[in-house]
Amino acid sequence: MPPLPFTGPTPLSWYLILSAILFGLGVAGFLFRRNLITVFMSIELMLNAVNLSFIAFSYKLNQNDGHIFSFFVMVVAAAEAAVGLAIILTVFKNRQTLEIDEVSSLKN
Amino acid sequence: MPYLLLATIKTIIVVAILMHVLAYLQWIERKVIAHVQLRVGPRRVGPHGLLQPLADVIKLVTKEDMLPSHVNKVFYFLAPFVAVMFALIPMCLIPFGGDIRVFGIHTTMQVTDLNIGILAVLGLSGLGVYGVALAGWASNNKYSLMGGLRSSAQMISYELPMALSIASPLLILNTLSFREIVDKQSFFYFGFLPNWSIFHSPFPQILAFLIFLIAGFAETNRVPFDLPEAENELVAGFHTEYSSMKFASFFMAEYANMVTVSSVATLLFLGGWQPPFPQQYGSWLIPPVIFAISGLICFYHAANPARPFDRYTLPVFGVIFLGIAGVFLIPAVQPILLPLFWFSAKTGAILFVFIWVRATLPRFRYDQLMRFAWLFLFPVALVNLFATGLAVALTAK
Amino acid sequence: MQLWLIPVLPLAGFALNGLFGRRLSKALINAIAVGSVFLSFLWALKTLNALGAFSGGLETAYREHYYTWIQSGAFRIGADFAVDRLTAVWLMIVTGVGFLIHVYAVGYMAHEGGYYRFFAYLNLFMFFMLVLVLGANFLLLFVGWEGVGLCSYLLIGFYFLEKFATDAGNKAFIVNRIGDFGFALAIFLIGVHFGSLDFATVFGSVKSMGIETQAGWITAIGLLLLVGACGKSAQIPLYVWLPDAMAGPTPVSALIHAATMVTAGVYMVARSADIYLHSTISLNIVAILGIATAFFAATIGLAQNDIKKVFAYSTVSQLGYMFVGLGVGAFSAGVFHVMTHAFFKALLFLGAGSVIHALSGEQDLQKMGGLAKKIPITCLTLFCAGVAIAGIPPFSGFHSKDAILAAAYEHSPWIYWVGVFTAGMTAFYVFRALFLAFFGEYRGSIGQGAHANSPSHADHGHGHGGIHESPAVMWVPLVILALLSLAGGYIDIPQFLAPMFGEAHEGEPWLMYVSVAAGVLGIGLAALLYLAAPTLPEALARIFSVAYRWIYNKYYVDEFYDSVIVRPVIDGSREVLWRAGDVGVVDGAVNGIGNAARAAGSLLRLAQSGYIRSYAAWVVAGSILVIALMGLRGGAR
Amino acid sequence: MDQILFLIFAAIAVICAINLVLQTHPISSALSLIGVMGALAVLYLLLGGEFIAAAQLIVYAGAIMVLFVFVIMLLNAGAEQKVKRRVWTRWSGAPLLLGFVGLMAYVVQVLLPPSSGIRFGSFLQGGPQTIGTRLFTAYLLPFEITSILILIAIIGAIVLARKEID
Repeated sequence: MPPLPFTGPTPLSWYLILSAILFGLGVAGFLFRRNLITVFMSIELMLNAVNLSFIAFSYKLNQNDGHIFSFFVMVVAAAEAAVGLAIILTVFKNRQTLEIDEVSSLKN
Repeated sequence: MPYLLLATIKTIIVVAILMHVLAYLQWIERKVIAHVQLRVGPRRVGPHGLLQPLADVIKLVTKEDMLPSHVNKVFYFLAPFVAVMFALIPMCLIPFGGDIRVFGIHTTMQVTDLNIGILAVLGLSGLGVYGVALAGWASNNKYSLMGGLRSSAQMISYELPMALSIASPLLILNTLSFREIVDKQSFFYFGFLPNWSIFHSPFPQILAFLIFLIAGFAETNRVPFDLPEAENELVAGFHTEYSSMKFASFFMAEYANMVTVSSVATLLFLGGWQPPFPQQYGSWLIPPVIFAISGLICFYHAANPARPFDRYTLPVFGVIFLGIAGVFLIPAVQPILLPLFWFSAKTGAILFVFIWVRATLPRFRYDQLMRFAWLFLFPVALVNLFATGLAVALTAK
Repeated sequence: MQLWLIPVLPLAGFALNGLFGRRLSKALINAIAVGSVFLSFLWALKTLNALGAFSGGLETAYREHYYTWIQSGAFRIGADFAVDRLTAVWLMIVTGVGFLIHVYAVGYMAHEGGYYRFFAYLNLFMFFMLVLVLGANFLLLFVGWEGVGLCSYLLIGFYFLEKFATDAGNKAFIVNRIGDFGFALAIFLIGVHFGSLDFATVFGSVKSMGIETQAGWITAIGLLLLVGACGKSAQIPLYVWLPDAMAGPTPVSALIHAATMVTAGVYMVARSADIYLHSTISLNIVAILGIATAFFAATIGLAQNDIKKVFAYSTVSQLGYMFVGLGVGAFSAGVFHVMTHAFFKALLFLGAGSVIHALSGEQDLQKMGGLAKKIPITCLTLFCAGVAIAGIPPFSGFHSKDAILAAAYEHSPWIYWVGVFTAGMTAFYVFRALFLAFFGEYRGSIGQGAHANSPSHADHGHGHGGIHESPAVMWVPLVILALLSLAGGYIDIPQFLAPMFGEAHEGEPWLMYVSVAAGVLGIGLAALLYLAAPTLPEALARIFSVAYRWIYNKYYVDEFYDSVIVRPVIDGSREVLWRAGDVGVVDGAVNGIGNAARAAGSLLRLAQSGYIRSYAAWVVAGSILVIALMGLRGGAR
Repeated sequence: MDQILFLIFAAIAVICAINLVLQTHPISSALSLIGVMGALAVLYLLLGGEFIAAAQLIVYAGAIMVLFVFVIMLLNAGAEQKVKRRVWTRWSGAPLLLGFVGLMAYVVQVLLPPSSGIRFGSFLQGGPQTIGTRLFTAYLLPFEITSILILIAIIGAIVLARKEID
């Protein structure tokens, strides 16, 4: 009798591909959204995707360094969120907008 | 797959009990507050208003569910669910007793035992804020928004002292699994003094316990920290626009959070289901005695009733209590019932404190609240943590 | 024996004056400067006495090793000092005469700016000069050599506000570079061929080669050393810097450009006597150069009107004499002449300085005259120097010059005859100068305009017009030097140096008579022309106008060098190096790079839309590319 | 069982992520992101990362996202207004994304050496104890540096967000 579908272990590549998909979606969000906060959240999404592959690899290599790395990623993300949101607040205070394309003083 | 089956059964039991607990918690609250304020409280529906919760449920369910036109539909509907969900999920991590053997099946009185249980509870209950925030924001109403903002700020602020106050007993017990936490508090100094965390060597955690309780009050938006629903300034805060079942679910979430916090406090600081003094000193006799006495009291009042109706109701309760007392004397069920009794006794005590405080204390002003969190509670918790860590480090072998 | 104290004392003086002199009082500066030199003089005396230099001792060199300076494989150079009789002579000259000149300078420079600077330089010079003569190997010699060159440059350009002073300094320095270049090459050759620079080792191995060895490279070494000597000791063709060096203060001219530094070349050649003895060719060249220099310098000296210039050319010619002595193999005679010359030439310069001082800066003989009564002591001492240099027996110049000429006659008579003629000219122009200065009636105009060409005394302290005798601090050294130049001839240097250069043998008496006759003749002629018939010189000058103009303009040698060497070099460096090389290549490259960068930037700016998301899009594109490469190329495996 | 759970929560994560990208209103995106994070927490649990799962819930979902929501509510920023995009930008996005993901998948398949799959509970080093031990021994210096970083971030945030008193 053939084994039931979806029994048995999950291939590692599934996790990695999932991480790739999430990362790609994060990139897409970064590129297509024009709201500063959404862009920022897309970055967080990318970080999460990377964390996932960290954890998956650390399972593969049977050592928990990957967990520690992703822990550090989280911490850094927290710091980044604090500062970034403060910056967003300031930008909003000064320009009354969150449109990322209107924050283009860097041009020329 | 026995695991799944077992888990389902346990979940059903827990949910069933929890629902009634929540419903009657509200009845108890009203009664207690009433007595504190020298009133009688609900007594029309059923004897001593014992059916009041049922009536409330019927009222809330049948009430018209009005949907304001200006709200953001999705989140308006989503918010109550989020609130209730994150209030109830932690319940499945809380153990009510030790290992038991029912019909030859060896299991634990707990839906699931994560070895990061307490962290999970912390995280999940932390997510409860979204319900409040979303409700406040989706209601598209400045009072609600204010309520939501306040509650989210308040919850974030009080997360820290709470986490720190949890961390210090964990330093002593060095485990994150509730079961082990309780087991570590199972023995007695000098044979009779329980080594619950609040008495635990090397550094009693009474301070941490108090901080945890205060932070718990804030986390559950209870008086004196119920700014999000401060009637006098914000109408009803984040659930101004909610009615009927949604309103009920917020209510339920609040009480569920209370229960969660109380149980965590019990497990972490008060030794969970461990009796306050050893079996051989007859701790197992306490529950039947209590129930028996209450039963006798019922019969006494039935003999000379204060109200005419009591003549018929109280004997029933007396019989019930005596029956319970009798059940507690059956050795076969003692390992199941005694832990349950102690656990619910301690949790109930803490819940009573909740209600008591609500009945007595006034409400903080918002800036006072924040200042209290950051400038008093946080530093104290930090100092306590340092002291504990120092003590542990010094007494480490 | 602590030889190191001898040079280190002046060095200390230099350090003190140079660092703190600005804040010190003049008295203190004098004490430091003169005192340090005097102490080193005493210490040198004590050392030499202890070594028995004055009691027939010091047959072989006494040396002290302080530390190893350079060590590379077997080739090691130590910081060693050594004293032998040759060094002893120079020690006495340098410290003794140097001390006297320091004392003199105290008076002479009394009213000068940069007082402490002057004495600091002077002490520094003493230090290097002593290192030069004390050094026990060619490298230390070279160190001293360069050091004295530096000090001479600093001191010639002491009035650095005056264009001609700085020019003269540059000229001296650059011309000396040419000589030093040869010297350095010689040192390299020595190092290559002897594997050491130590005098003892080198000369030992040279001696061991036997007299008949005529190895080409020994000649090469000799000639290269000679180039260096020509530079330092102002021999043809490198003598041109010395006359201009008179732009410096007179004590400098006396100390550096008459008594000590310019004789360093002689010292070096005498020191390397063994090398030259193994290469008759270079020895002959030394002799011929010497005599030629002596002759030409003397002829130029005939027609100079600046008193210091006259003495400068006479210095050149006397140096030529010394080289003749060396060249004909009479090293001891050459060294002897160095000593006597140090006495009387220093005296001449100091006297000239005294005259200039008296005339508050006047240097032109045509504007002097009749000073004998005004400044008797100077006059007297100067005439002592005159008879000494003219070779009138029994004065010092007579002995040394006679020894040289005798040796020259044995070597090759024509050198002798030229030498005699030169001696006559020497006597003539020296006494011409003296007569013009001290006799006849005063032609100058003290008070107005006299300061025109007197930078050295532009801010002269005592502005009153009167011509006055110099203070005692100036004339006492004059007197001492006068006594020395009269009696110095009886210090039998050849006898003293016999252990090193062998016995000096007497020539026939008639040679002596001839040279003395030449001297007397010269003096007589001078007396005739400038005392008896003061108008005659102009007539002669008119008759022999061509020759006169040639001589007066120093044979246009400076102009010749200027047009043949200096101009091409300057123009070449300006046109080729600066215009083409610097501006064209270097600047062009730099600016070109800058422009390229800017152009590239303006290109890249097109990509700078200012929209964050477009930047992100670029990043994504790049990462996709990388990942694609990884995948297609099998990645980092 | 493993695969089923993985597929369920992977599906949740992907759907939430797509929602994050498609929603025009920041708060919807924020909630979708929270959904992604929850799903990822479960996946971490499947991978044996108990501590990381809890940290994910507490730090990300419980703190960072609360901050986001808080800021969104504070600024009360509305949805992005639609802008007329150029045609190729409108229609090239999805294909490009698909190409990108497909490429990554291909690369993963190419580069990954074949290995035994992932079973729940067979990775035992994800517990708080082991991670804590590593964190405070091998990774002590990075840990301290990170704490300093956090401190700096806090101060920076305060400085940036304070309202100028004038």
